[in-house]
Amino acid sequence: MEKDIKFFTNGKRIDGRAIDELRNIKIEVGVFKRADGSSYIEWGGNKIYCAVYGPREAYPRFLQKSDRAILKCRYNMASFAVEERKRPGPSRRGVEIGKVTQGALEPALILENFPKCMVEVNIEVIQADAGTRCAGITAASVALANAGIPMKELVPACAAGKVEDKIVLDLCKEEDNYGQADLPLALLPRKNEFSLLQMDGDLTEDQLEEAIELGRKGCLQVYEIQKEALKKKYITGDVF
Amino acid sequence: MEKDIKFFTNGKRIDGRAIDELRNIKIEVGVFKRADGSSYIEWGGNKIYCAVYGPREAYPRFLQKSDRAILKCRYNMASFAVEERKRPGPSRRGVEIGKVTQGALEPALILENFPKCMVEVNIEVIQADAGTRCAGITAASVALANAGIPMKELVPACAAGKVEDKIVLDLCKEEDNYGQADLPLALLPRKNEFSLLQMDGDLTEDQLEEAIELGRKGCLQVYEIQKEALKKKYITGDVF
Amino acid sequence: MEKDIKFFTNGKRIDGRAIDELRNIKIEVGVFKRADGSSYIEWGGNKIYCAVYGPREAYPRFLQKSDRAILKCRYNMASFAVEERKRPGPSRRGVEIGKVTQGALEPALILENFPKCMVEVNIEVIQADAGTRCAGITAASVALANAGIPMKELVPACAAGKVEDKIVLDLCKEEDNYGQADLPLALLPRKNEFSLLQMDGDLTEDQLEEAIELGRKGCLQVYEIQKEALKKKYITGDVF
Amino acid sequence: MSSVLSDIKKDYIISLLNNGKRDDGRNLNDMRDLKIELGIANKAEGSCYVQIGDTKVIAGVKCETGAPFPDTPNQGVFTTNAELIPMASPDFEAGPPREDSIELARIVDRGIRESGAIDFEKLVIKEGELVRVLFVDIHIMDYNGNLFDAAGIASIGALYNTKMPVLDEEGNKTEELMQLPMRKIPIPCTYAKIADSILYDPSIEEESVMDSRITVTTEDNGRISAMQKGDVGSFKKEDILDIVRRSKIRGDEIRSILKEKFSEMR
Amino acid sequence: MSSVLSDIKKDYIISLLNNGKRDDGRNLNDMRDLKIELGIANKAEGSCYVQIGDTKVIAGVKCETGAPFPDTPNQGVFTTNAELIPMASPDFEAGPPREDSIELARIVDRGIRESGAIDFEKLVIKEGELVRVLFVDIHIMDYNGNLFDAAGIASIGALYNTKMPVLDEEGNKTEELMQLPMRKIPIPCTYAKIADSILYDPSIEEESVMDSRITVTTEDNGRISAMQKGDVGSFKKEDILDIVRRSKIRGDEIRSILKEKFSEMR
Amino acid sequence: MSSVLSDIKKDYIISLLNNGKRDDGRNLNDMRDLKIELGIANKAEGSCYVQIGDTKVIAGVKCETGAPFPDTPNQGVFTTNAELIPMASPDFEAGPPREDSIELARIVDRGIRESGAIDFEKLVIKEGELVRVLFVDIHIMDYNGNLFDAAGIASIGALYNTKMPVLDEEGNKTEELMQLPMRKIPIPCTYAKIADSILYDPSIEEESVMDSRITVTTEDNGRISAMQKGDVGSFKKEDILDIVRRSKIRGDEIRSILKEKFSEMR
Repeated sequence: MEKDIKFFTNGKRIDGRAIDELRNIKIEVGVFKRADGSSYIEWGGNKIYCAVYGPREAYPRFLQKSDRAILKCRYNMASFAVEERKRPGPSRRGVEIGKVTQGALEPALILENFPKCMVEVNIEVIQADAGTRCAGITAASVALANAGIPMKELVPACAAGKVEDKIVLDLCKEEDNYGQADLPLALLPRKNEFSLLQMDGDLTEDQLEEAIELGRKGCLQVYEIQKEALKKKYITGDVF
Repeated sequence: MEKDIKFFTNGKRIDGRAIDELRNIKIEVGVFKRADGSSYIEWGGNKIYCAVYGPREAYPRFLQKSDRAILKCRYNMASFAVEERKRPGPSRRGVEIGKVTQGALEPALILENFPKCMVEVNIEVIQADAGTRCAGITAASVALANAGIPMKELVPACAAGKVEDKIVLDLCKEEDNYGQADLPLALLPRKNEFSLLQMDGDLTEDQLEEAIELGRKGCLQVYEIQKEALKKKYITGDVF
Repeated sequence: MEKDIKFFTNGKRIDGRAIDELRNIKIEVGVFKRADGSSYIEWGGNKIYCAVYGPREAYPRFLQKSDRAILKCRYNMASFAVEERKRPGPSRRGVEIGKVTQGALEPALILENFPKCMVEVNIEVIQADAGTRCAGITAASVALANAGIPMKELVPACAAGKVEDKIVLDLCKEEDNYGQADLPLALLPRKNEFSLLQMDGDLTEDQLEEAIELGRKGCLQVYEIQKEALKKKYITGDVF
Repeated sequence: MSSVLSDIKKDYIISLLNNGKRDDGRNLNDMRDLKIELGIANKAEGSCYVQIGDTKVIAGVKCETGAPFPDTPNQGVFTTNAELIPMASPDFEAGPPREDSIELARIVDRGIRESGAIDFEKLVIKEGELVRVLFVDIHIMDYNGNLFDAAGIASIGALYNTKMPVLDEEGNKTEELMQLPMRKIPIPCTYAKIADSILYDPSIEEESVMDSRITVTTEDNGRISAMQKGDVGSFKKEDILDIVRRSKIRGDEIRSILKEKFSEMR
Repeated sequence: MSSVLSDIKKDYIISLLNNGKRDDGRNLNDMRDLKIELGIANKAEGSCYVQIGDTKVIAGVKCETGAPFPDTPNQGVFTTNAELIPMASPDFEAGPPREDSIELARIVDRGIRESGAIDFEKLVIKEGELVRVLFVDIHIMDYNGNLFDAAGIASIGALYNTKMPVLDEEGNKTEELMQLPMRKIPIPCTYAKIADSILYDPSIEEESVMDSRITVTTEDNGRISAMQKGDVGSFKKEDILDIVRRSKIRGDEIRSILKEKFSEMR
Repeated sequence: MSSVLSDIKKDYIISLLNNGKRDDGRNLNDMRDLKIELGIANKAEGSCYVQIGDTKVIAGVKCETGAPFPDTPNQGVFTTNAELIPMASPDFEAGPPREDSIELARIVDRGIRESGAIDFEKLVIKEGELVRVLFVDIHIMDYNGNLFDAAGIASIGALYNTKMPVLDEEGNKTEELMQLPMRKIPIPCTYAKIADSILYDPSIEEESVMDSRITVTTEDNGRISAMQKGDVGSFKKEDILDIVRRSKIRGDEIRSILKEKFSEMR
């Protein structure tokens, strides 16, 4: 799907960034009243809200687990979040992203305290601009903390990718659409393991290794922004 | 949406009626065997059946209320009830009319006697000709009486509207489609309050007052027809 | 829907068969590991798998019967089983065939031993070539035996039909599409009664009688093939 | 119903049947009162109300134009839909069409389609491009047994009742009206089997205890155009042939009633 | 909520109301803080964020082109959709649009459509063939009462905020942008009835115990363009007329705020 | 399964793994028996049956023609659908596609689409107007673990097996048949992580206790075209790279088997 695009000019990317530079990220904590926890993230041109409910009794009942709470993640995109109107309601893409989001967040949570309960994460994309799943996971982890769900650590997420055979951090829209590979990652920073890893495109083994390492560093930067946002909210010491 | 239509000729409306005159209304009570109560109404060109089931155990269970029965109203239009074939099955319009119908009828019912139960009202439009929601509510109230559901009073319904800047009673099809405003009303005759009130169009405050008053008088006429139909069925004195 | 087709040449049918001759039938028993019973049938150009689960607790619960197991039959056609791609998922045709399949099989089963349970029959058509419902019933009956569901007898099925005013056995695709009548039958061989009987087309009373009789004989041939397949599986004596 | 109650009811019905009697006083081959009214819904191109005892059904026909199916470019399109709406029975819930309504619609559809009742080739406006599209929608209003016959009779009645605009070559409506190109009047007759008795036009009580059911659709000329065994249970060959014979006689009677209605209409 | 708790809560709210007071300190006719932001989603052709107290709503407009409806060949197409997404409340489950969201969307839709707020004839590109197709999608983000007003204001705000490409005669996009042909600013005002009190802009607690609800949509010129009584309960004529009078005044106030926003935008 | 039983089973499997062993006697990097059959459904344009141990999958390809997507006027259309039909497992209920079948279909789809296995530009008949539309439908027949690999291999097999009519410039079918313009053979390899062990081709028992899962899709030239971590759990970087290395070797082996099948076919 490569297009005739000039991705690099004087070592700078199409939007002026260096290859290992994140887009601007802004996180707000506790933006909703009704939800038990919530957050808002602006990441480049992405605008995403997240609301967390729970723990409360799992419904329908057959979903209940006797030894822990279940985690439900719902990812939804507003019909007007993209250029071509998206039909409202669940999409196959949204279902898959909800599933990998759950897989990325759950290893960091302590759900054993709440048998037969569920924790619900709702991610709502109002404006989409490449990298919504990583931004959503990042925001959701903060909203889970805001909801007081016990956790081992925050989960930052960030993509690496390949453009014109160069490994770059945090793909922008053009790089995502016309680049050679996309590798969204979520990191458990203390455990130093990846709880989200997807890849589409074409990478050699060496490129993959380079991309994972670059992505890991990106995640660690995102982690600092997450902690900063929570600190600002609670005006307290280092919580996580 | 006003069209080049001559709505009045010598003070008479397009179908020959005076401005405060109802179309012909005929109500039959107890037309079905299976239902606990039923009715059939012809109102102008409208032909509508209504069947009532209940009180019986509410299903699904989470709908049950511990202190009263719930009222479920279903409004459905046959695919062949209108000029352009309607796709069979529930429509957004039908869902909304079911909801306002429930809101119009419930204040007249005594549902406290039947905790955990439901009363179901099914309205089926076989031929539609403007004013089906008012005709449906009128028929449903009679069918509820026929089913023996305890009630404070019957609920008659009737629309007023504005055509060529005149306030008229009980809009016909052309008046509904090309008139300036439509105001369907349902009346609780003893309480003298309105349990259905919707309006679309363009009215001044004075016109609104005039229309509500005309509609109220229409409802009272419909009320007499309802009582007559029930009397005819039971050949008894004034039940309501 | 008759087309300009020459159905008979020197007394032979379009695919070389005699009028009372079945297509080739091959049945395999126990083809799946996960299912409690399973089978695979090739019947002419039909390729059909069948898997049986149960008896196990009936779900959802309101389906449970206090005095017996229920039988659920699901007939599904792969999107690529026919010339024109079929949309994946349930179709109205599939729902009806599931229903008549259940009606054909249930009289031969002894379900009274398993109150509140269900037995599930799943029929999957991978390649369709006229007569899938008879082939499906035939395979399902064998899979039920393989699952150890108690039964009074096996249920063979076979269609008769009318082509160029002749009664023939086991219609092939062209005969089915452009013939004059199709009469799928399922037989309870010991009881000598029909548990599946459908007909579309145009038959006189005499032709019907002839077709039923021919179909009955076809069913008896299919019955032998069923028994043979089970014997081969179990290398034992005459089970049924 | 609990199975105990059901057993008692079944025993009672069987003991009556053993004496050739039915709960409502009918003989085994009797039909309940049949009432047919044509043209009861004037926004439909054709409509028919059928009442068999307390079972009440309305069928309506709508005509549109559209593309033919690719494999039948020289035929009109015909669709039958049945709604078991909750008004007809406390057991019919609202929702997507269930097994029973799908079976009902498909049996009525085939009874009409396969009998050649409609000359589909006369519904073509421009071969391969534009044809008439017919919708028959069946509403069950009051369900008290034997839907198949009520729905089948209502549908064929509504089709014969249909008047639609004559179209010009471009498919535009003209002022003139025409009837559908109907050729035959297929009539379905449904029989229930309870223990060893076979009875015509089962009531809802009889249906609730029947072992099996069979519907036979016959045409003007005594030919059989469709059959469908329903429910669980099985039939002997002799029973099937006997039912077919009875259906032919009964079909002729109902056809006469319909024909009279059709001639009144014109 | 259990009915006992609900009764206690209702008694408390009523006792306050009897003294002309509300739980959150407002008078009966007070609105919670209103915040409006235009253009918050730049992939939408128009968007608007509205906050009434803690109720937060976002509306977005997307513009496409397509065929007009056959019965209105000289008008653009307009569709309103509301999603009560589970993020907004623990009571909203994911799934097909429920009764409440359908009612919400239909009321907002009619409030805009029937008021003539949009000049639909100016949305025609080629009469009978190609018109603008407008979608208004409403997302409820945080549900704390009075959705109707928040959704209605957000929708009209998003429509006035809309900039879409000018199209040439063939319907192809040009570089130039244009606004929607808007004519009016209809504003919905919602009142709850609790016992004998009528109060404006109900909170979620007030909604949970209210007897009935009414929404009145007024226009620039003090005319009434839509009304909808919701829920169970009933209203006296005098109450209705009083509510209408209050809605006109309040509507003008909110319109002024919106007009200022619109002029800032240009 | 109850969590107690599950714990016991997990302990048992882990204790085996600690000794480098598996329940069915395999080593950690062993695959169960692989069986591939091409062309097993002759109404499909292409089909493939794949068996890995007791997991059995059928994939079929249907080819139609239609309009391209507006944003890719010079490419054919490709759709993958997976059905976890109830025949394959007592846990798969009939109904709308669930999370698992959507994930499966999307992973298989991307593994083929993003690898450039198909030359989509060669599927264009008339740019921007008419293109080939390919459907891959995957049927899970017997579910005993490792669906991703079975479905992925079956799909690529069915695509290579596809023979479709050559079309003339108008898109009409000619007598001649052609194969799909295939360029690569992407092969997915799935690994489960249980405690500290990473094992290839998990059985259903292993899946039921695994902590996490990862699928790596490689191509002919040893390049990686897709990866997907599934389920809960997490992976170290070193483990990921080790899995990638193992996948390349294993992918080459399976590709050889497929290539042989493809050459037999011609």
